[in-house]
Amino acid sequence: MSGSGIIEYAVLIPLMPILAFPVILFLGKMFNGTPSWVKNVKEGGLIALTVMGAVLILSILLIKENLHHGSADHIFNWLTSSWWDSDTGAIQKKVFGVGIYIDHLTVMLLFVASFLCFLINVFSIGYMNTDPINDNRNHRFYAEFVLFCSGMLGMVLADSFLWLFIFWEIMGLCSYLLIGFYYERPSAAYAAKKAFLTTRVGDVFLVIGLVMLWNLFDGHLDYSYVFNPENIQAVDQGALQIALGMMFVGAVGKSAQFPLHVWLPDAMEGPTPVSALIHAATMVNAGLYLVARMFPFFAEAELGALSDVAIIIAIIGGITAVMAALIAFVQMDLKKVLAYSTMSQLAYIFTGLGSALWLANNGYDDLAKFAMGASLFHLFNHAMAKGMLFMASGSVIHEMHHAHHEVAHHDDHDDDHFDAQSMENMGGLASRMPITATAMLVGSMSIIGIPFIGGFWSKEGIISSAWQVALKEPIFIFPALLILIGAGMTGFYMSRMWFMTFAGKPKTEVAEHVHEQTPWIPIPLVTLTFMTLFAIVLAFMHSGHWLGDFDNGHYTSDLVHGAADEMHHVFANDDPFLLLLTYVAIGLSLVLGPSLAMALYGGRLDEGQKAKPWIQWAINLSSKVRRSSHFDNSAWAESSFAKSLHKRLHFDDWYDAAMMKIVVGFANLSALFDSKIIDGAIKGIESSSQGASRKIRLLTTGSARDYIMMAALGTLAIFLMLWGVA
Amino acid sequence: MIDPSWVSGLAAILFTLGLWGAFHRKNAIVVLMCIELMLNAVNLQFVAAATHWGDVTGWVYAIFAVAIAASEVAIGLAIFLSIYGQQETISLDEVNLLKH
Amino acid sequence: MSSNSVIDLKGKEFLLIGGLTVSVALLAAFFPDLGSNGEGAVDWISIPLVGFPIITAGIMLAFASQENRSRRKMLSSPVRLATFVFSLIPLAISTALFFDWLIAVNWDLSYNEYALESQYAWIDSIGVSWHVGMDGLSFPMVWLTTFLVPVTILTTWDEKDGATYHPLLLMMGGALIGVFVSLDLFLFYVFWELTLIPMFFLILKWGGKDRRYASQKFFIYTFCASVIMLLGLITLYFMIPEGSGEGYGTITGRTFDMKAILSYAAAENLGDGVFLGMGMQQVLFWMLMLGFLVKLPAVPFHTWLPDAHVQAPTGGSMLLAGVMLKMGAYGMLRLPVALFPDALIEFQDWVMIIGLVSLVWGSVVCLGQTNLKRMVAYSSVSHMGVILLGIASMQPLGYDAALFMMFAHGIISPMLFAVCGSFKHHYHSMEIGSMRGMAKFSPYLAVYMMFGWMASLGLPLLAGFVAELMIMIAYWPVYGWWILLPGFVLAVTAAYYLWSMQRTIFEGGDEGQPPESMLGETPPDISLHENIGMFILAVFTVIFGIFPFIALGMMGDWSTAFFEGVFKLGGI
Amino acid sequence: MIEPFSPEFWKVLAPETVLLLGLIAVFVIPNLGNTTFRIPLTKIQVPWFLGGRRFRLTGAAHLPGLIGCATLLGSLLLLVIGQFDGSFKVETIGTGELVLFRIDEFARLFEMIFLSAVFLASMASLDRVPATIYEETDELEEMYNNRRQADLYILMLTVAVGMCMVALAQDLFVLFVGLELASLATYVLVAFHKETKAGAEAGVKYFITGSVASGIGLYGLSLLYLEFGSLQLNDLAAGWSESGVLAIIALGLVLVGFGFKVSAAPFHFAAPDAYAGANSPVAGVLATASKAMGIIGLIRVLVVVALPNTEGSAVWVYTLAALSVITMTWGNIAALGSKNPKRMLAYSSVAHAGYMMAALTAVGAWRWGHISAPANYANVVIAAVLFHLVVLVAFKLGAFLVLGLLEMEGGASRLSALSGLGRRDPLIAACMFIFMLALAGVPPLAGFMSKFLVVAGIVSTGVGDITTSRGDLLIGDLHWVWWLALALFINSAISVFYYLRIGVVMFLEPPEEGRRKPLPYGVSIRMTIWFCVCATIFLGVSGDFLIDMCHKAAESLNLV
Repeated sequence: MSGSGIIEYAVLIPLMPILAFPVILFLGKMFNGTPSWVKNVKEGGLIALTVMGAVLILSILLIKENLHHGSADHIFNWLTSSWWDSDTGAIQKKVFGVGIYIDHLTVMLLFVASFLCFLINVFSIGYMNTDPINDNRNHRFYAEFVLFCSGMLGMVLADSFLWLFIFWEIMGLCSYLLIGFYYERPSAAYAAKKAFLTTRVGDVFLVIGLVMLWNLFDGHLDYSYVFNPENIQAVDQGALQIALGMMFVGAVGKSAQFPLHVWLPDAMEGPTPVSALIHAATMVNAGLYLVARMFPFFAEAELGALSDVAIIIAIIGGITAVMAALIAFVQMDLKKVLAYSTMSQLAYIFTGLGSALWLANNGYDDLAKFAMGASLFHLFNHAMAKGMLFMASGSVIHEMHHAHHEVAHHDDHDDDHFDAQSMENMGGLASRMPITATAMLVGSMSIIGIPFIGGFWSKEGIISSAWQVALKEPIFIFPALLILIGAGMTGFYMSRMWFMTFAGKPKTEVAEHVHEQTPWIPIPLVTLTFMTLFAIVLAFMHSGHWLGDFDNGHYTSDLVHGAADEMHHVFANDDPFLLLLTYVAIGLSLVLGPSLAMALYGGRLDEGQKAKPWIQWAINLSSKVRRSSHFDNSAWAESSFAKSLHKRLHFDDWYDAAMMKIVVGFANLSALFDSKIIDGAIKGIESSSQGASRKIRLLTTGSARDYIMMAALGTLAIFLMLWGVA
Repeated sequence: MIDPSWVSGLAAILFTLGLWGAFHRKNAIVVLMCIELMLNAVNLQFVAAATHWGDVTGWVYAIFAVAIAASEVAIGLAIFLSIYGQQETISLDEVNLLKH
Repeated sequence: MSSNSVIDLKGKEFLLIGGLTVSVALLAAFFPDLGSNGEGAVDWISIPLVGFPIITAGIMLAFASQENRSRRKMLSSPVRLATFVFSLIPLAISTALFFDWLIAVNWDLSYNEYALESQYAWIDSIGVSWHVGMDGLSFPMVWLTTFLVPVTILTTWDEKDGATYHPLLLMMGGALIGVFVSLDLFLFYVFWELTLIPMFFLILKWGGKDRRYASQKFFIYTFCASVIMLLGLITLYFMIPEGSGEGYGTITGRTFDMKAILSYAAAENLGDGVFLGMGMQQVLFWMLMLGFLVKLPAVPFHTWLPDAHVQAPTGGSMLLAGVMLKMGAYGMLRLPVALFPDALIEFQDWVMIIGLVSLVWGSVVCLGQTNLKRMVAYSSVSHMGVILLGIASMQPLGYDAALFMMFAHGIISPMLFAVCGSFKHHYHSMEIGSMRGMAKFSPYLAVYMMFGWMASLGLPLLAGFVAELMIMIAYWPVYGWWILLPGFVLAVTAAYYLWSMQRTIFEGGDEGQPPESMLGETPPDISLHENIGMFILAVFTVIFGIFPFIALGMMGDWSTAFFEGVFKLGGI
Repeated sequence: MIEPFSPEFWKVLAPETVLLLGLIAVFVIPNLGNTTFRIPLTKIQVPWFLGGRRFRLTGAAHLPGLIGCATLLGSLLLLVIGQFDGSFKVETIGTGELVLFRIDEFARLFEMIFLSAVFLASMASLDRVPATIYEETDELEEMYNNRRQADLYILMLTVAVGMCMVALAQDLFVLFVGLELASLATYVLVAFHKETKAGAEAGVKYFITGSVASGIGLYGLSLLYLEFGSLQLNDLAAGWSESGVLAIIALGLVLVGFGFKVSAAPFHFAAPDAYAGANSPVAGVLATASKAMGIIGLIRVLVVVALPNTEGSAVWVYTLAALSVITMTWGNIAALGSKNPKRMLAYSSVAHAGYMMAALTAVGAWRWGHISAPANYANVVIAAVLFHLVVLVAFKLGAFLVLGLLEMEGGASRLSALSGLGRRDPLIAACMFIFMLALAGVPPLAGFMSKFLVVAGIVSTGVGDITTSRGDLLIGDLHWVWWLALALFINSAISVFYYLRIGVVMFLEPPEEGRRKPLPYGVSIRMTIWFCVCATIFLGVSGDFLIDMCHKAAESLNLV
């Protein structure tokens, strides 16, 4: 695959934002506070937007060219070194190149990344620039924002695991910077550090995995070499499995999976656009991307040689899916619910990828491609929906803030501790924020997997794939069962979030004064709402097929047949087991979860408040369900399990304790040891030699008689020695 | 004629006595005398050895040694005098301002 | 008669200027003469790179140090300007040599060949000659030194008593270059020790509270180790057979010429036998290594470094960490490894263990530090351990990694120390945790701190990453799962860096919490000079992070040639 | 062979003759006065000139110093010119069978060391004992008058004459007579400040201990005479291999005699006291020239006599090795904590003696045991020792001179006397620091070069030619003297501590109370310090010619 056409300009996609980074930073530093800079350039926001627009256009051009077949382009040799064979004395050149590699996986993620980066940039201009707390620092936000985009796009386009890792780390840096955007808040500074460190733990393993891979593949990390079937089959499969497992740990860290998940909820300390972009839509997908990238290894390796890794991937996914959903049950913070939801949904995709990899490795090629397609499609859907959800939540929070200011201004409310993100302060916003409520509804439905909407198509695929594997490999029943349960749980906590926010009566005075008024914000919400709804078209186009096979997959533009196929496949599968499964899943996610949520949190709006008709039905339904069920969950809410859910199952406490008590304690001990024992030895030598000096000088008594005596003794000693020798 | 070896033996005894006295006695004058004793041992030895070898140089050496001893005494007494004038003692143990 | 100095005070400026003119004239006058080596080519090393900085700095020092305090203050601004300009000359020359602007230099040399080599008779009786030259191992270090000296001068422009401070930096630079270019063991040792003297004064006169202890410790500690090394060198000297000709002693018949010794050793090693035999190789190997390990410094010989760094002035720390530590690594590669490859193979694991211990211990101790500069100093220990791992890996890749680590750390660590220096300078405190939210007051400093810290913890596309990645790659095939320890260090490094940032520039609420040592004043941001200096360092960190091949090409050629020339087939 | 007192004799010994004439001049000229001598039984008054009221010119207080310095300088110049104008050839002076003196490169080199050391000390003393009185006390007046000056330079010149005699002597007794001449003069020099307690006390101790040591040495000589019937070096060397126990006892005794002169442990005890009590230039002479004199003795006795041309003959190697290690360690350890800079320098000079003895051990090892070092290695080692002695004059004496400069304004017996010197007089402080670095052996100073050469010499013997004879080498194949080199280096590493402390005190600490003024000026002492610094740097950077000279000197011993 050699480069020609638009691919030669592909390098501009990561390059433009990275060049914009210093420009925005320095211009911002220079023109900070200048009215025209604030008004006309939006403190750098428009520069970023221009760049991101250019990137989007270029990306779309690139995507268009590579819809059917991928391509690759080598740019330059990053570094060259050599390897010495001690037996032959031959010295072999090892080249680490830089290049672009495009296949369907790239195309999909490239679209997701560039599209969402652009939209969230639009959103940011609305969100960031109207918040007085951000005065004089928005240039920093946009600079870091474009740097992040560069990292994400670069990672997607990179042609080797090495460059994947490099951009991966750049994203990590930006995540750190943006979480710590409000660095003066201790919680933000803490969260930033936590995010970086936790992902760093994963990254260490990723590096080790890469190193092992480098060694296995004779000094190559570029996809074109390592995905070559001959090369894969030539290497030690056991070692390959370990290497891939190591790399997976990196993905666990980046995608916030159990047990390295603790950083993601805290990462919500960052501004909401950051949460939307980095911690929901793009960066956390990097781990998934990495695992998906490993697909050719599994497909080409010896049968069953790598299935252990696939099982581990799926199990980690399953555990996280349920665990995150459980914790999400009790969260009151709007963004934290979404954060746990992100974790949970990413876990779904991991399970799906695990299934795909297992299937690929055990010779079920078609099923594998289906599973892979489903997983990646879910990635797409989730990114769109979750990005939108976060932006919508941002919109809510933003308006809550505004309203709070208004209320506080009018009533001299001296309420500094008002939490604009807590759902306990919201309620009944459906009529006051129609666009946001709509977007959030669609997004939630997509995440829950309400039939025909967005995520439904992909989620079904993941669940069925997992069960497909479970039929062949008993241990897989565990993750498969977990994600099935998780489907219902998703239905509950997403509905809970929506109803608590939008349905019922306003719980605070502030919530009554909320208006949707900030410019720029609705644009991405509307766009993404349509994008989410548009997913059904993609499903009918068999995008799963196209995604599942990175190079040769195809899609159909015949929507009618496609739709028929898809509907048949999902709702009237020939396999009775799968059919049953589908309906169980639908039952759980569509019926059980939402109805429980409605029973607990549903309710009518205030008198006189009227939501848009496409929202009103949900509110009406919820109030009906609530009135009819009289469900009481106070016993459960008081239980110790619920309490430990509030404590996020104590993982954070344990990790903090391990870090502060064991690691830092050990470090303090070491520092003490270093200064007292190692340096103490040196000081001991010094002081003891000073002591010796004093003692030896005491022999110079000052009396000439002693001197003569010593000389006489010396004479005697000389005699003895000479005598002895002679 | 006395066998030179007897003289050598006497010289050795004298020398040892002188050396012992040099670090055993406190009075600087006595120590100086002990040193003279040592030098006298040297003289005896030279004379005896010269006789033994039948060589005149030994006698010349002895005469030179006497000269050395004499100048040593001269200088020694001068130095002792100056310290006596200053500290009113010539006990070697008490002259120990400089030490360590 | 009552004047306290031999020279009349009034004419000193003239003398100063005159002295400088004379030295420049000397430079010009001797250029065609002294400057040409045997083949008639111009000698770009001896005078322009080594002699010029030392001589000009020496003259400036000699005159400036005689002045009383107030006149020194007046002098300091012209002197530091002059120093800065003079320090740019070696930089220009070394840069020009790299880009072939002056003459075409072939850097793709085979083992034990040197570019720009020149040799002059010096102490003939014992076979010492002034023999200088550069290769892919030394040139990056030479460039680094020429680069760091002006940057250091710029960064610490406002250091008190600049009339003597800045010339000392320049002199130090000349001595450091001397270490890297000398191809004669005696000359090497002379420069090796000569570097101690300016550094000693820098710590002693511009240091912190404990400077007395630190300066002496620094000097004695490294001196002790290097005399052992010197004994090894002398022993080696007498083990090379007698010869005659240039570089061979008229009395002893032996030679201190590094090139001759290296080629003799290589011939012996690649032949049937082992140069000097295994037993002797091992002894000499460790004798030489000891000197270099202390300089590096490797645990457990590292404790001089934190003391020296914490007490040293910013400029001293920058040069100390930037170049002086690399002398150890450079020496290792130049001498013990090249001379005694079989001993290295024998002790490969030991070298690895020392490296690993330095790496892990340095980073763990970092986490327990409360002083910013001490922490950075320990991080240097940790990073220097990486170089030992590279050497122990016995792969050109590992050697490239070690070389690049030397180079990258040479750019990054001065920046770290510049940041620490700014803390000291502007906030009068380097205690981590004694302040919060400094980013509010000093955004530039916060940015540079963030940048330097990130570069040091190995963020990709910054110079430090390349070396760390390569070291891991070279390490795995040889030592397998021990790689978890370097991996652990990667995480711990991130931990202490981030934790220290959290407790200095971050947090602090809307008002920020300046340290108590500010006595209630609003902390200022860094000065323009500091800003420019750190900016230059940052730019080069990025340049060499994104385009490592600029430096690595030369290093790679060197390591390839090195492996061809030193190691025997089937030796491992 | 030149007969003594023949015209040829005066010609070849021209430098020494100049010294003698100068000595007489210093005796006579300051005493020239207006006295007349009445011829007995007559009334004729003959002008006699000696004594009485001094002439204005001859009574000038600085005259003795100038005469002394001029004499020393003239003699030194004669030596140097004689050495370098190409006319130099080896001469022996004696009568009949007996050889008294031998004028060779070795002797000439040592004479240069002695004369330059004494010359520099005399130059420095021109200021140290000033010709003009600056404090109105009787005692000082007494001290600085013409007579006192004359005494000083008479003694200085006597020391020089005695030392030259030692350098030239080919008969052990002649050597010893010269040694006594020089020693007796130094005893008086040490006690020169008899008015102060320290001066007189130092004199007493140095005298007593030195006399005992020379008594022991003389007794050793007499035993040697008893054994061999001659004290001619040639005869002793020739007969040594067949000698008996008596010779070995004698050797031990002689070793003590010279050991005191080089201040080897445990015969060094008087040295710190003497250095501390004496004025600094004199202490400098003791630490350089006097030590070199002892080294001549050691070389003559150990290397020339007790090292005949058969293997296994140097019975003294182990003794000397032990002595050297003890000496250097003792000196360094003791100096570590010493708070008196003069005592510190004294201890450091003890350590330096140890270094040189270690080198001599290596020479002995060359003829002892299984070593198969090439024959010319002994010359290399001796050349190293000679080089060390030469450069020691530059930096050791220089260091004492700086202390001398401080003594001009008060004492220099506390470390704090040096404090703040970097501020008070940066040039002198820099000089002192350079001397300290040179003493510590930091390149590129002369001290490094000398230490380097000494170690190289030791190592050369330690390594020998094992590389050519054996393929696979082990550390055990090195001769044990190699470990002396290690000991030497470890010691010199220890020594850095106290040398550096001087630098720290000078540059870091504030000046003492009452010492804030600039240092006294003193042209000549400053010039000598400058000269020493230049020599320290110059000989370090390009000591090639000096190494060659030393090597030639070593070769002229005809060891091989």
